[in-house]
Amino acid sequence: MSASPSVRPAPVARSMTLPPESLRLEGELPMAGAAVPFVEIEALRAREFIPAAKEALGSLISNRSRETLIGPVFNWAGRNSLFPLHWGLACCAIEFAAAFGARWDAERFGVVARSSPRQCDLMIVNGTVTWKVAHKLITLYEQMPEPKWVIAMGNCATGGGPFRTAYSVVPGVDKLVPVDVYIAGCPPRPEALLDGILTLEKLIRERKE
Amino acid sequence: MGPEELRAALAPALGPSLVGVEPFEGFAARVRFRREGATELFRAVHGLGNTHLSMVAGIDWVDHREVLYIVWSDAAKQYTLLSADLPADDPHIETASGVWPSANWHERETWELVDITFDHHPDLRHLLTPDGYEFRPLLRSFKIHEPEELEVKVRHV
Amino acid sequence: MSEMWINMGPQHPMTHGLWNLRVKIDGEVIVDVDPELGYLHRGIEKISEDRHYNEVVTLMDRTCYVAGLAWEHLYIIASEKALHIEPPERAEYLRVMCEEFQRLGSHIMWFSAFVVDIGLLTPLLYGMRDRDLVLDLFQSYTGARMTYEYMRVGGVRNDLPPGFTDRARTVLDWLMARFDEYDKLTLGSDIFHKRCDNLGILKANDCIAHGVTGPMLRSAGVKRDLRKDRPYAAYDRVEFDVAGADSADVTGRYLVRMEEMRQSVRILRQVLDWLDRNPGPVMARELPRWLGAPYAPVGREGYLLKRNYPKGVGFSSIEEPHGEAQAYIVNEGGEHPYRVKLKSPVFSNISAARQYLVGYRVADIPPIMGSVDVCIGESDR
Amino acid sequence: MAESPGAEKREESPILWVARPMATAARQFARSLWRPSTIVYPYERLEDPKFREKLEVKSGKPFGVGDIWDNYRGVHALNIETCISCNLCAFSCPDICIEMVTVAGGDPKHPKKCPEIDYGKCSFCGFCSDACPEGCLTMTTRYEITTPKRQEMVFSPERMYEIFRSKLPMNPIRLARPENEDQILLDPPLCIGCNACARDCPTQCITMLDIPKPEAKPGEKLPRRIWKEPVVNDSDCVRCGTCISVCPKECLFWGTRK
Repeated sequence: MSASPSVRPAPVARSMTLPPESLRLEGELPMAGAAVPFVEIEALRAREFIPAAKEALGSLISNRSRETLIGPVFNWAGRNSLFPLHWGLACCAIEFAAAFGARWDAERFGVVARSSPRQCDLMIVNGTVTWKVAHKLITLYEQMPEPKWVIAMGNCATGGGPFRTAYSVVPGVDKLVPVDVYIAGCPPRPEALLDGILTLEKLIRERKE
Repeated sequence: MGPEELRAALAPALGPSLVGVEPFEGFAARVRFRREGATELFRAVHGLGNTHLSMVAGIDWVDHREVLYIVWSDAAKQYTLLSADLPADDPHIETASGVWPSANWHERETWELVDITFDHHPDLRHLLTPDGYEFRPLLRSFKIHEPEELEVKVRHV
Repeated sequence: MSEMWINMGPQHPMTHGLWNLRVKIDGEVIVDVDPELGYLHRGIEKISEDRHYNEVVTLMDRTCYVAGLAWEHLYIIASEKALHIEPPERAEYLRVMCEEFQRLGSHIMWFSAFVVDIGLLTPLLYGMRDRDLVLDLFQSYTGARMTYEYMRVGGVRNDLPPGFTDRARTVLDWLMARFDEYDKLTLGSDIFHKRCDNLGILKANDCIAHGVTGPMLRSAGVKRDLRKDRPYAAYDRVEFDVAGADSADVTGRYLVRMEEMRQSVRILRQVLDWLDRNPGPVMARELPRWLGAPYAPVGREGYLLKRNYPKGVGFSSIEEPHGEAQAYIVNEGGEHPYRVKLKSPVFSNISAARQYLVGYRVADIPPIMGSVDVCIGESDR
Repeated sequence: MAESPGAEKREESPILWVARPMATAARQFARSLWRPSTIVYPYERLEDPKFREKLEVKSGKPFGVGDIWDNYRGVHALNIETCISCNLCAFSCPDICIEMVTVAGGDPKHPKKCPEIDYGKCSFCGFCSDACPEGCLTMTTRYEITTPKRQEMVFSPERMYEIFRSKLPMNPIRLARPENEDQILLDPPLCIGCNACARDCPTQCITMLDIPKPEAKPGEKLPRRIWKEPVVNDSDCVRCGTCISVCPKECLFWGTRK
């Protein structure tokens, strides 16, 4: 239940086997078979996946092209298949659902809602966040693998909205998790949500490692 | 069923704990009672055909608190309002959940928001607020205010 | 076999909102359940005590976000009684029109969510498509898709734009044809009956004892509908039938809701005809100045107390799409309501979860809870 | 109550269980080929009237809101030039998201103040534009406000003025107002003729008129005051209440003249 990172056990040491340098030629792909690197997925924590995958990919191509290629490739893949977490907080969740309905069809952008945080890289906070759900939101956020993004949809998620004076409401989800894109509206139209997703894609395109 | 008939039906069972039955807009009548006769009143009102309990509410009048029960009779198609005044320093009353099971959650909510204790309630826990929340938000002494400035989380990459 | 508790929620596809269903299971069989609410408790009753009567309307939209206009109507009736104000007749008809359109929107939204629970993913798209047409109508006269801020104490904000009623009739014709299509997609297949018949049974006596109202109660054979039993606004001037079923199961609730949508269309056609024939004012003529926007800076506090404005208590009870909703508003003479108590039908319907879930299997929870039509915004407030 | 269409067909082949709904879905699919429901959003926009016109013909169903789109409540547009700094928008805001900030153009003694709106708090209820007596704060149909920075959600008056100048469609809906409106009334014995109300009135509808100085009776002391009294021109008054709030003696109040 506890969401605080300090309570977590220490991360398991990442074990990863790479072929010895002597077996590889510079700029050449390693041979299939014993020389192919493998990653012990179960030993990886979510935030360690990207460096490990990069290292594995980097061992396949030359040092020179690694810098120029991998970042854009990751960004291209990431921004064209943003999987938001499927959960409904409040009013904006209904507009979130409408954006996935027939008229706006958010799946045109490669946006497919998934129910498990392990499969997601985008959390759309669609509604009012109360203190009672705050630590569960942080848990879900931490369960998402890196790289991950957060969209604060609507003014409750942005700044608490009309409920920010209430005793039970978090005045803005950026007090809990880092937010990448804010969308104004109460609730925002589905078009505005799609515009937010396009803005996020622009951000990912310009992302530097 | 008008107020007079209701008084005639309730008075024998309740005796002195029935304070008054008066007409009230939107209701068949408003029955005011003392908390000592709560269970008898609930049984008697239920026996008159008011089988559906719609709502339990608490109001903080600063010097005392008021607990309201709104019941509905399918035969008469009317609501009846039951109300009891409780002292502010010791607000407690017998639970109605033995007579109307639907009172269970309404009383839990009234307990945690207006701080009215329901004796012999089967399951008096926090419902809307988190466990261990010590404030009673719907009391008049609880003021709402602009939230304090909290630290904004930024991404560390 | 040992029993264990599992959490379904707060983030779970079954919940349709933010609540937690703790289920005690023995193998696959449900032994006990304990719903846990409060993840969306926004303190609406408390914030309302710090706002003007008209400003509370903005909160009512967000209380139940699939039936905002119905909750505005609930609040406005109660506060008008507390403030001793009579709305004009045209405003009453407009409110009935709003509430019935809202019932259509809410039930179609329920249909879209419910069919996903029983594994039909295609009708979700049809439902969302047709709901957008209802929202378009709302947008054309209130100015928003979901949070309308349309009703005011003493009337409504504005009259209908020209050509609205004709457009609304076109949408109603379109929707009536779609309802038959929905039935073909669900009832037309035996899979639906095998999945939903005799599931989640809650008999009439249990319904009444546990305060369950709305389509759940009507599907158990009790034809209680506050629009008929205790008419408010203009409901005593329109003709309609109360939908009902006897099976008290998931299929029964489906049938009741589909029939209610057809009855809503019937009411709406009468109301639209009336609105065409009877132009008139939509705001009460005699209204205390502080109730109309804008508000004066001085006099926000204590202005009314100085003028001895009459005190009062307002109570309203309406048949919201989910069931019997109630508001109890105390006016102590100030400009803010002294106490706003809201009763949500979903709150009572969830509280009886033990009665209709125990004994079924874990895989039956999504269809049963889907048939309850959960809206957490109004149950947590 | 409609009898369920599947009730009498329980004993049929399981293939029909799947085939019958599929037939309905196939009809929908076929219709969607030439009458699609989807709007290709960044390229097609519902607020574009030409597109809506085309859509009605193309989709063959009551699509969209027809010719009524301007009612949508989106981002505010502010005409700084006609703003009279009456504060009514800030006072009518239920979410308290409007702050009056100083803009250029006022005289140094009475700086001009215009609304600044925080869209992280605004709930787009339209109370402010209903309250605006000059019609200078209106809501446009623009709904896209997306930004990676929280500070950019706060719209300054200048930014809303830019939106105003971009000629977006404005929300034409006006609040149906009650007929009786209270007026500003004066409690004459309390007034000291200090001119504060006339000085701060945003519409300049208060004029200070001379009143005769009474003769002092023997033994009676006349109050120390300027012998002027405010007179409010009701037709120009926007009922903003600024005069009441600046009055040092609380001699102005709301009321109805009999």
